[in-house]
Amino acid sequence: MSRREQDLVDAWLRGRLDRRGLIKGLGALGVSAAGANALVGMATTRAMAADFDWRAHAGTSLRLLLNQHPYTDAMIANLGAFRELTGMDVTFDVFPEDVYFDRVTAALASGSREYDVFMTGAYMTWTYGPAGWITDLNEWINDPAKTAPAYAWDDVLPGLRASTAWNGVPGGELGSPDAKQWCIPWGYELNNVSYNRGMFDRAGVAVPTNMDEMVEAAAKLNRDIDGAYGVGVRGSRSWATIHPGFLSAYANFGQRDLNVSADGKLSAAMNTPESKAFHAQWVRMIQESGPRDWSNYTWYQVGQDLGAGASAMIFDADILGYFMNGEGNAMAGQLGYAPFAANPAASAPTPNVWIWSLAMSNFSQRKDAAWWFLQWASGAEHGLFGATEMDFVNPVRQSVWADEGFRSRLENSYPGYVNQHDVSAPGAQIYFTAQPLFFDLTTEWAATLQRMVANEVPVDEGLDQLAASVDRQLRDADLG
Amino acid sequence: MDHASPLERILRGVALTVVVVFFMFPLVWILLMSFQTNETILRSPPSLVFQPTLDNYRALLGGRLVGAGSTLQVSYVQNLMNSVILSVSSVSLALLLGVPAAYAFARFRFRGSEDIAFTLLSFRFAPPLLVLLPLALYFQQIGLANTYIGLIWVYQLIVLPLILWIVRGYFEDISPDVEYAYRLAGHSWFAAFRKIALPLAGPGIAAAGLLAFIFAWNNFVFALVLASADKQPVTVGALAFITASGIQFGQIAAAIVLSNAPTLLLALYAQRHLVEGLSLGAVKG
Amino acid sequence: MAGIDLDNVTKRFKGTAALDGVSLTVPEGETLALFGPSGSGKTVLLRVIAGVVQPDAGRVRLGGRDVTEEPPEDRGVGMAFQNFALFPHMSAFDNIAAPLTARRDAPSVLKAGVERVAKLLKIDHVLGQAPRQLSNGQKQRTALARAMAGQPKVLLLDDPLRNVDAKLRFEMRLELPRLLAREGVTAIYVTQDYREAMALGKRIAVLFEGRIAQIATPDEIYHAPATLAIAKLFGDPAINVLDVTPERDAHGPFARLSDRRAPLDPGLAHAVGRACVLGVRPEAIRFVDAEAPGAVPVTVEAETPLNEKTVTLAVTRRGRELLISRPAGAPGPATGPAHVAVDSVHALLFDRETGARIAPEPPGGAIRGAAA
Amino acid sequence: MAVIADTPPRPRRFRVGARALPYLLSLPALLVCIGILIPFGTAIWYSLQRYRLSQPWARRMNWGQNYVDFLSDPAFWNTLQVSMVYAATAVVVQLVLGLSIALLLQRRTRLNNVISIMLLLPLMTAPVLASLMWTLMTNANFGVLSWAAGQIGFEDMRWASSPRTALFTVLLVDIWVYTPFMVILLLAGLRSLPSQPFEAAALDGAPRLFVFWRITLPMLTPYILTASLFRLLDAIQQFDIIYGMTQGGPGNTLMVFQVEAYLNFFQQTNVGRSAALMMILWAITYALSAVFIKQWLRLRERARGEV
Repeated sequence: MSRREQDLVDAWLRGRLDRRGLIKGLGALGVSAAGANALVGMATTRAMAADFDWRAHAGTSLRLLLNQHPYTDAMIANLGAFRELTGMDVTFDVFPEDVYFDRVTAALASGSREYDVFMTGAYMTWTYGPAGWITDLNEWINDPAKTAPAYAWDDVLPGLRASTAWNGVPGGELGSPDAKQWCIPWGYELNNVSYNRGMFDRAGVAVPTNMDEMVEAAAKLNRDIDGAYGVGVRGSRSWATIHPGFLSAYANFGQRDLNVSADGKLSAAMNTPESKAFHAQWVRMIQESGPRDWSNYTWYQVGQDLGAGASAMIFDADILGYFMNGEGNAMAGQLGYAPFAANPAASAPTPNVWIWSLAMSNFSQRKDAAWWFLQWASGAEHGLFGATEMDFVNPVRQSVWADEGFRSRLENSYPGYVNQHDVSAPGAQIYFTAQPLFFDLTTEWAATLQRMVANEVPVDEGLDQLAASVDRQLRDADLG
Repeated sequence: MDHASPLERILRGVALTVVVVFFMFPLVWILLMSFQTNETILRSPPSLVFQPTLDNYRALLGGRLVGAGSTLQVSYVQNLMNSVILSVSSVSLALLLGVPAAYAFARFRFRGSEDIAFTLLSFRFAPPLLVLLPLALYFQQIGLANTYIGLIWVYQLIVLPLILWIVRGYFEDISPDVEYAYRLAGHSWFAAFRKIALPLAGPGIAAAGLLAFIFAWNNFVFALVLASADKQPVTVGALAFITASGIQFGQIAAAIVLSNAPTLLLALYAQRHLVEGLSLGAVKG
Repeated sequence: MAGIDLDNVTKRFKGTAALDGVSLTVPEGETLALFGPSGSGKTVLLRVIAGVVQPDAGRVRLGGRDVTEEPPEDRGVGMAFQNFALFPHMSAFDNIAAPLTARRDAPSVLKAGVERVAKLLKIDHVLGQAPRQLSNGQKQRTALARAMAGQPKVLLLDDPLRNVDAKLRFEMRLELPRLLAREGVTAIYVTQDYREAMALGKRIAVLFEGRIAQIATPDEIYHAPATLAIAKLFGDPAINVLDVTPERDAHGPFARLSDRRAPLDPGLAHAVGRACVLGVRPEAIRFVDAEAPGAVPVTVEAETPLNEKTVTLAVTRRGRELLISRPAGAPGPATGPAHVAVDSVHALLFDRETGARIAPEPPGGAIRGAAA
Repeated sequence: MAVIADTPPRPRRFRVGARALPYLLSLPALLVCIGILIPFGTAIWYSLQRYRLSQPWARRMNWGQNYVDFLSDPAFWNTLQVSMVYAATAVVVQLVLGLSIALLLQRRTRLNNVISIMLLLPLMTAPVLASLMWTLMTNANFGVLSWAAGQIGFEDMRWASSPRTALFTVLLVDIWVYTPFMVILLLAGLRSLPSQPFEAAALDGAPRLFVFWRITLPMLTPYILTASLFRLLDAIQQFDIIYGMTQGGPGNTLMVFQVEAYLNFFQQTNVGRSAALMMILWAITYALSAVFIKQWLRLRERARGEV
């Protein structure tokens, strides 16, 4: 490394230069991009290795179970740096999301020692944690001997840290003092509006700011824009239909999925008058201006339609809108983003968050080594690499969000995205009640929605039936 | 029927045309789709005029699909290889185990023979998930999870009863005297089995093997529950990446064509054996 | 030393005895005809000897060696199956060569061996053909050739002529004894045709319901059948059977035939009063004048020329049918009333209940065979 | 003939070997399948437990409680009903179609043979791939069938995504895949019927409907029964097509046994309920398969008798 290169890299390490600037600078010195990355990697390695024994588990081999996702791509692209830093080896199985969680269940339910670390969402830990399949990570986080000083756990957005911690009591508050840290947040999604700017302009529709406006705008777009429907939301018979836009809006009206009584008993809360009114509005919106195949819609279809110009807007994960604005999509560069508070009376959006996280298998034979990997994968360095070089949005660390390079890149190519995030982030959290029947109840909820949309059951009646069934299941499981 | 009226002949012709169109159209349409880009696929109304492209196949065989939000690394070639490995080995194993057993059931009336044969046949009709779900747990514990050996074993559940019952029927059709004649000529039991019974039942064994191969190739649920990414066959692979790519319909079509091609070619090549095997397997035994 | 020796062989299928204590000895080099109606156990007996059916009890000895527990391939037995049982996927040559390949003979030895029997059986011109290309006669000869090719000590022939046409059957019937003699094998020849049995066997074993009813020379069996049933099976036209109860008068025992007294052998005093069956061969009845002694009046109903003889159907006054045979060309009566004389003195007499023969009395007074 | 005293029984080497042989030959196959009985036993055991992976502390034997709960569980009755309706409709439609097509193809002409071979192709398609093919063809945006439905006035045809047409759509795929199976079996049956009764009827000038109802159908009945039972056994266990197309939705429209058991196990991790569901399906299929095998053995005896 030449003297000037060394200076540049050191400047970056001291935080005076962002990574993009660094690589540009190196480029000016005649270092190729790949070479520059290698240089940065080496420099980082030196720097990180300075105050922590990263090589404590050199020679150990870890196995990961991963979902097919941009986060995974970003991580795999940067794995070389981890190998170099720690001298450990990492292998992995990647599955598409449709079968991913079935795989995780199969592996963990049987106590398989095959995997050390796997991807998960917070909801899943409500099953995995009580089942004894995953490890409480507080043990490592709070152990200075095992955690690098630079790791800065507090740098992770507090809401996300809280949402991934649960004390295991059904109905227990997330992030309570006695909570166990079941997983480490890795990347997350806020549910807001992503829309097609061209279509909105053509139809003369303003970006909706509450549910009434959304229903109206969607209907108008549905009428006026040829070949596209008004609004894309998920509809498959799965928990995934409930948790994005639907629950975000629902929570915005102050509604809950379950009531928790003082003595810890759970009961259904979705058959209140407010809830019924909201459901009716939601169902009508889908019937009027949703996708025709709505009941098969997962986030893939929702995103696909937006990217292909088949829908005018979506009320779903912000990162889905982010990806659809990228190359390879017919509507690339034409999408806009806006925060969305469904309740006209609400002061701010309340997006329900989905947090892709990393968890450690309780059956791992190499837990310390696995923690070394978790630290690295959820560390600031990798987060910044993913956010700036790859599509690792949304990053979970405040320091990354503070990174000017990252912000300006977003602002330039994804108009409104940063604002959308900043406005809604304070209200972002998990609005579900943590309890082990999460999947039973949300799946049934989705099935009920499907029946309402198909006019098989009136909204009121459907919700009453749902609530009765939920109560019965809670009682059967000794929770209600 | 030789004196069919012109009206009747026309009606028959129309009926047959409808039948052929209904059963052939999906295959033809998907084949056409696999040579189109997304752009031509997404046209409405659908059109038969397009510039054929091999890009979909190239992408599949090259292993990179560019889709929304992520570049999907697909190991479709690996999936195809897995299908080949699983189908060929499980049918070979089933033949190795099933043909001697079929011979025993056909030739000897031994104590419990009908009960054993019934038990083996009833496996054919047991709901697969009944055993697969507990098996998924056991396999993890005994280290058979995500191994070819474990899958090949489970595949025996469908291929073995099939082979057993078809081949048994063929053995029963061979006169035992022919084998006795060979043994009386001074040949051992095993020589008679190898030189007489096996060659004479050859067509039946071929039919059963072909049919078993197709069932194994087309199986979905076993691999869905038991196989990981690197062992899964095309049936699971194709379903998995339809949603993951979600976008490249031409590539999905190409994947369907690629995974269907072996069984369809086999069916065309060996249709007589297959028809006989099917009829025997279900009707005659 | 006996070629084949069966000792008390029993075989049951689902409780019914196919073979019930069969004992049988065939001296070396002899051809024994095994005769019996279908279902009498002939084929099972052959299979027990061949080793493809295991007896439930009893021993099988071949050439003095107990082979009861030996598998078929070790017994050195040649067998020709009734349905030929040729190997359909092999040429006639390979079929015949099967016993020789089992010994791993050198190709030249093998070829010579096959050609020898093929020539003997006159099928040397079809050796290259597959069984389905052969005529029935050729198939039969191929099966025979295969059984003989290994020059076995024991040859078992399971009704080999059953599925071939009449001409060929006749030819083979002439040819086979010569062939068997030439090979010098001990043979058992199963047949359902009494003439075949008489033509081929030095002795005939008659099997009834899984038991040996009689073993004797053809002549003995014809003239002194152990039982009525055997008597009925041998002879064409079949033997005439008449229910009688011998009586006695001054001249000795007699049987009453249509009011006439038909004298019986004087030694049959002990049969007097017993319910008997008189068996009279058609050639033992003659047409006579009405005045001849013992003449029985009958009505001639029909007449059939049968090669070397003419057979007449006559009915007695009591309505009993009689078949009468006379050499072709000998004069006979026209349809209508006539008289016949029965050579009752030399006729066969059986116990009506047991079917055992009473007359002629066997030497020593005991009845041979296992009819009792 | 003197009776020779039987030698005392001694070990019979050959007979022992011959007795053991069939067992030796069939044992490996049996053992390989017996392995399957172990998880089967486990499934029974699970089905008698209250067993959720997410609540390991609550796991205990509850004996028949899972089964008793089904009685008052509308979801179970829905599953049972959907499975039965699905299986019965599939079999009836396939039988009628299959028989009609088999009759059309009865004569051995070159054209008929070519068509029979073409009919093999759907049957050789993996059901899950077939469901993918139909999913593509019924896509609301570009599917050729959606377009065609629009052309003939069904503008709003939503195929598998509407509860009104979902059953129809998956049945369509089932019919597409499995009708050829019926055709081939019934064709084999038709062509093996003796010709005399038909010739006699033709001589008598019997009307063709009469011939069909009074001669063809009765003689074909064993084949029809066998083929229908076989299909019924498969159809009541349908998984691939439904899982591939809708995963049991929309709503609970297509929630059949195996799909529900799969979701119970993997999504809700309710192992006890999943196992109990599968046991009930197993009981149904076992009863059906006993009938089937008996029928099939009779047919086999008949086929053999005619040889």
